[in-house]
Amino acid sequence: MSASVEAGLYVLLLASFVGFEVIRRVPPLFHTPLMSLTNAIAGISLVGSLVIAGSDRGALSTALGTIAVTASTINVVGGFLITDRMLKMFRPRQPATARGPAATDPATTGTATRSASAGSADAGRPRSEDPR
Amino acid sequence: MSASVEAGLYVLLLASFVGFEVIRRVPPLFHTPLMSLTNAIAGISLVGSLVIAGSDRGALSTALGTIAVTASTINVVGGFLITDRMLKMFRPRQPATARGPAATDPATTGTATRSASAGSADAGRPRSEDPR
Amino acid sequence: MNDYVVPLCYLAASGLFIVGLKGITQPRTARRGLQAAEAGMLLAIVGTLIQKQVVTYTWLILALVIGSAIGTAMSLYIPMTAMPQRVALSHAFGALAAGLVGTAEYYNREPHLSTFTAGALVLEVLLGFLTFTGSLMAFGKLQEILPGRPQVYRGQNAVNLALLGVAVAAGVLLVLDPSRTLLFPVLAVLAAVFGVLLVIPIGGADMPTVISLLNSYAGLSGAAMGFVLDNKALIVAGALDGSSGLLLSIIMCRAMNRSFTNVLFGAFGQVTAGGPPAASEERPVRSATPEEAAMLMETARKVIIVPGYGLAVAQAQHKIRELATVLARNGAEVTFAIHPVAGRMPGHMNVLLAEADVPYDQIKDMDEINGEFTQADIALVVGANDVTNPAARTDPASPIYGMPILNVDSARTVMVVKRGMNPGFAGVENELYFQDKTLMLFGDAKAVADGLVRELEASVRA
Amino acid sequence: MNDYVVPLCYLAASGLFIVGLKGITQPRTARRGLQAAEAGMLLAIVGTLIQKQVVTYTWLILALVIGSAIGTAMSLYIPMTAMPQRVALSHAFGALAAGLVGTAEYYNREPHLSTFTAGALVLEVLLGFLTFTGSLMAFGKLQEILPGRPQVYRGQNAVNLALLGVAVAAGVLLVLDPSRTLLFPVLAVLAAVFGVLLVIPIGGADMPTVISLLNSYAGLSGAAMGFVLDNKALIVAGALDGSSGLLLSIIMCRAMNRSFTNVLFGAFGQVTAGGPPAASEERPVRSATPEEAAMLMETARKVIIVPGYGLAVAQAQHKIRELATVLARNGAEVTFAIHPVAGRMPGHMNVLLAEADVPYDQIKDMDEINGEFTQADIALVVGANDVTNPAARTDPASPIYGMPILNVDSARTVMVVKRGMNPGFAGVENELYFQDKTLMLFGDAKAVADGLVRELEASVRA
Ligand SMILES: NC(=O)c1ccc[n+]([C@@H]2O[C@H](COP(=O)([O-])OP(=O)(O)OC[C@H]3O[C@@H](n4cnc5c(N)ncnc54)[C@H](OP(=O)(O)O)[C@@H]3O)[C@@H](O)[C@H]2O)c1
Ligand SMILES: NC(=O)c1ccc[n+]([C@@H]2O[C@H](COP(=O)([O-])OP(=O)(O)OC[C@H]3O[C@@H](n4cnc5c(N)ncnc54)[C@H](OP(=O)(O)O)[C@@H]3O)[C@@H](O)[C@H]2O)c1
Repeated sequence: MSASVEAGLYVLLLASFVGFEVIRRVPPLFHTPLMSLTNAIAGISLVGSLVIAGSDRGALSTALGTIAVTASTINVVGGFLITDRMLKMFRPRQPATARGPAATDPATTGTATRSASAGSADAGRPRSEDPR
Repeated sequence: MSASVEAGLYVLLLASFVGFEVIRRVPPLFHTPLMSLTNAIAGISLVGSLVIAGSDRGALSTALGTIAVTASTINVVGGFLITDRMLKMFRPRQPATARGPAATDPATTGTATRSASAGSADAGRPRSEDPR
Repeated sequence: MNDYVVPLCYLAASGLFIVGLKGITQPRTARRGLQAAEAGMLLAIVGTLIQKQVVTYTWLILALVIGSAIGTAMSLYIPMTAMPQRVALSHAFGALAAGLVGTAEYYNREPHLSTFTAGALVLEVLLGFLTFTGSLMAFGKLQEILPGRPQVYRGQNAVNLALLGVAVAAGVLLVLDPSRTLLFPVLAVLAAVFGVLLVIPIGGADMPTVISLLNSYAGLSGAAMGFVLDNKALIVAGALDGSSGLLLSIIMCRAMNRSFTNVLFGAFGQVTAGGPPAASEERPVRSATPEEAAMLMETARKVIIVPGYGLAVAQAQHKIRELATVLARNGAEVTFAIHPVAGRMPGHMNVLLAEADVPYDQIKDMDEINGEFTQADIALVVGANDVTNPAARTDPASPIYGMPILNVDSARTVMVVKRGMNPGFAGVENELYFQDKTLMLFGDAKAVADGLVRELEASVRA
Repeated sequence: MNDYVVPLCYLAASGLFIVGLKGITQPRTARRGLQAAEAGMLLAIVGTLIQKQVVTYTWLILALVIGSAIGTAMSLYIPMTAMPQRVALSHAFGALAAGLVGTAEYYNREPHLSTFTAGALVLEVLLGFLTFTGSLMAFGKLQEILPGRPQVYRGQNAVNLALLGVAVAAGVLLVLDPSRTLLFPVLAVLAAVFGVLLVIPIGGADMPTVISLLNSYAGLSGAAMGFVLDNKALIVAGALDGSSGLLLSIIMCRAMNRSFTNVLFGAFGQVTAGGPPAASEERPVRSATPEEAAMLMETARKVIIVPGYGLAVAQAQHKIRELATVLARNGAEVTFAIHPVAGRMPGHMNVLLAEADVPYDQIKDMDEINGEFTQADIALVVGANDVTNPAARTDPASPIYGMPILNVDSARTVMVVKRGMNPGFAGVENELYFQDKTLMLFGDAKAVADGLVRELEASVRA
């Protein structure tokens, strides 16, 4: 067995272990971003495509390589961007954001947040007290 | 950088990641067996020692190799045996074992087990009922 | 100097990719993880471009620019509800790149291929083209360009297996003697055809599992490319990608109570054997208008909202978030309960709700929330069906028997928002709808939610 | 054929080692994991012995037999209370092997060493001999062959650092020109001397952290050996060993609220600055006889037992288990509460209790049990001290301030079994003993437990 093949097998074995151990700890919350992130990472095949497209080994190689570079670049750029877009959306509980319909009224906003997080503690609050 | 060094660095990087990810999940319960198990595994340096001791490269090599083989073998054999001895001792809750002082009395044994696991449920059981 | 810089770039990239994945295991570190992965990618690309082998940059730059433009456009304008399609498409691109690189490598090195490298190359090309066409088919079905229903015909399994057999045989012959250049196109074309045939018999709704599986194939193909090009970073990335796809498909299988073998090999058959759309005799259900439902909601102290695929179809996430805000302002504790396979992709509902600004600590997984339904005044089911079907618990004859479900039927009142009495993905009827405590709110999820919000706000104001 | 078999043996061994470690993350799979690791080791050894390089077997077999005999004897007859010493000794053996292999390799290959290999070799030898003598010193202190108290003198840090500096300089010169054969013995000897000096100023009780740190050095040395011999399985095992040592020392540091840097570099100084044995004025404590204590225990419904280092010293684990059985038979719910650094080694108390047949689900970690002390009628502290000291919570001036502790002082009654008023490892007084609710049961832990068991059994019989 050639040394490089042997080394490759070690890398494959160990990276698979790492992958399983790490990814099983990703919460369901992030399963969709996980998919797009691994997708972007797998776009590393771009480096293989770059060598083929750029090393001037004839028209066939250049043509195939160029298509491959385009496809991989879409994955890398698109994958990272959309993961970022998604992760930006995930927020912990906090004073209601500016997009909420009642955001201009601080009292209402505060109440909504409090009652949502405090649960039934103040659930019985009579509605007539509502600041609206 | 030689290919084998490069490969070695990958293996080192990935194996360290695996090590951290796996070992951080070992519960405190097993920290001592973990120490003896990793110790036995590290005894794999035995294979390096074996080559040195057995490849007839002069008296110095053979002597140093032989000592190294002895030391590594102690770790491998001792490490696995003591890990096994320890792991055998860890038992989940179950009908009291034969070593208990009251093991010959099945009624007592059963009661002890039940009250220990059922907690305060039957804690108020009057002592006069005790089968002894 | 490049002798050191280039390999170290790749090594660092590999480490950063892992750090990136570790980051995404926690909300707090997720974005930092993403940045680490991005830095890794940048390093890898720079490392490649400074290599001596790379001599002409014209085509490279062109391809990089076009790819970046398409990638940017795709990710900025795609609606979150279309994520499943996007994932399928990106697997297609990734697999295409692997297949093409394999093809180019074969023709460049064909007489000098060692047996092992030839093997890796054949695997790369086989999985690459198979995943390419398979993912395109999945994309087509999800985007509804292609008919979503499974296309089944007699002898399908035999034909597919025979085709795969021929492709594998061609591959083996190529490995034994890589100079059989004629066999290479045969291999590539057969792989592509097999990818199409593999996905044809599978219903649109079963796509997520297939996509995840194709994801792991794409990863494997990338790892094989790493062996062919002797690039360890590719092997690492391929292994990470592959294990992610495999794990997610295992998770989906578990949550649907289907065996892993069933997905690995069952995909050859009619997986969606969900039976004919249950030609049920007309049975009475209680239905209600948004006005009636809003009256009940006004007095509720604890409401659990159960979103499902219908929420995505109706793009109702923003309206539902509004509803939750109104309910909370009204004094109710509102929680979202997410089943692991609600929607059409793992984590699908989470992204939609996050998009609508629902804080993630208001969202609970099945295991966390299932005990709480007994205390809920209202379980509001929005476009979810199978994941609430009590038959999974009680009826051994049901195709979803044994699948863990959300215990919505333990709530005091169950409200179900859906357009009609159509079954969900599994094609089975839902006993839940016929229970006394269940109120059906018929209509498009967005419209119904909108009605509920209006009614609640009106009554509060009154 | 060996070209394939030998590398595949090593590869499989690496995988099996990881599977083994994964096994030990759960009680259910722990022993299966161990078997996997054993199988891996067997494969690796067989793979090595069939290599062409290995030509003479006489010495090999002799060494294997002697090593196996010693290893077997050591592991069968060593008492569980002596585990810390055993671990120290085995690190010494492992490091010695690494150092010797490095030495042999150096003299065999000296003129042809590449810079990188020379670097790995120097690292291997440096860490190997350093860890060898350091671990032997730790063993000596723990086994009380050597004085346990820290040996400190003025300028110690400067001397140690200078010595390390010279050793490192010799190493660097060797890397630059491996043919400077005279420097090699200098390197080896200085490393060994430094290992001794490193451990001299550290108190016996601080050994566990040092041992874990030496463990990670030994792992690193093994990984370096892997680079020298170009054997990837050695790198894998070294990395696993190294990360285990590092993680355990991090865990210990956290549980003692000491920074990681403090251990990494603080070991050069007087770590056990725990102050003079607190020449306290005589303050009154309430003490009780086993008879009185047993009377209180009879009516207790919930007893939490907190074992500490004193339990190990007294070898009282069996008697304490007997006490727990009697209490349980008496109607009490008995739980054991274990602090992460109770005893002198991570997991030390768990092994002792397991040896005494205490089921592991009756044993709880600090985080799990800390909320339960408020409901406990009796907290029985057996030979534990620092891990129960409320000063860690309240007194910013205390050397253990900030260390998380077991909340024994929340229990209705606290009983403390110890021989006198001596402080524990940290050398600080424990306010707990002067509280009104605390009863001191003075005496050796085993004797006191025995007394308690007798009294309880007598009163039950009466
Ligand atoms: N998430 C995954 O990863 C994954 C993977 C593989 C398979 N699956 C499968 O997908 C299913 C997911 O379950 P689910 O409960 O989320 O969905 P479901 O069982 O497919 O039910 C969706 C329901 O939404 C309703 N609906 C559709 N469009 C709507 C609209 N515009 N407004 C209101 N309601 C609408 C439909 O009823 P009407 O037509 O009557 O409105 C349908 O009953 C499971 O069977 C699961 O096994 C999921
Ligand atoms: N576990 C680890 O990994 C680790 C690592 C590094 C450091 N440490 C340190 O070790 C300490 C462990 O705390 P700990 O509470 O377990 O022990 P400790 O604080 O050292 O106290 C042990 C107590 O046991 C008593 N004792 C000794 N022999 C006894 C006997 N034969 N019978 C009855 N009592 C006896 C001693 O008091 P008398 O002399 O009055 O009897 C002493 O107060 C912590 O400070 C921790 O930081 C632990």
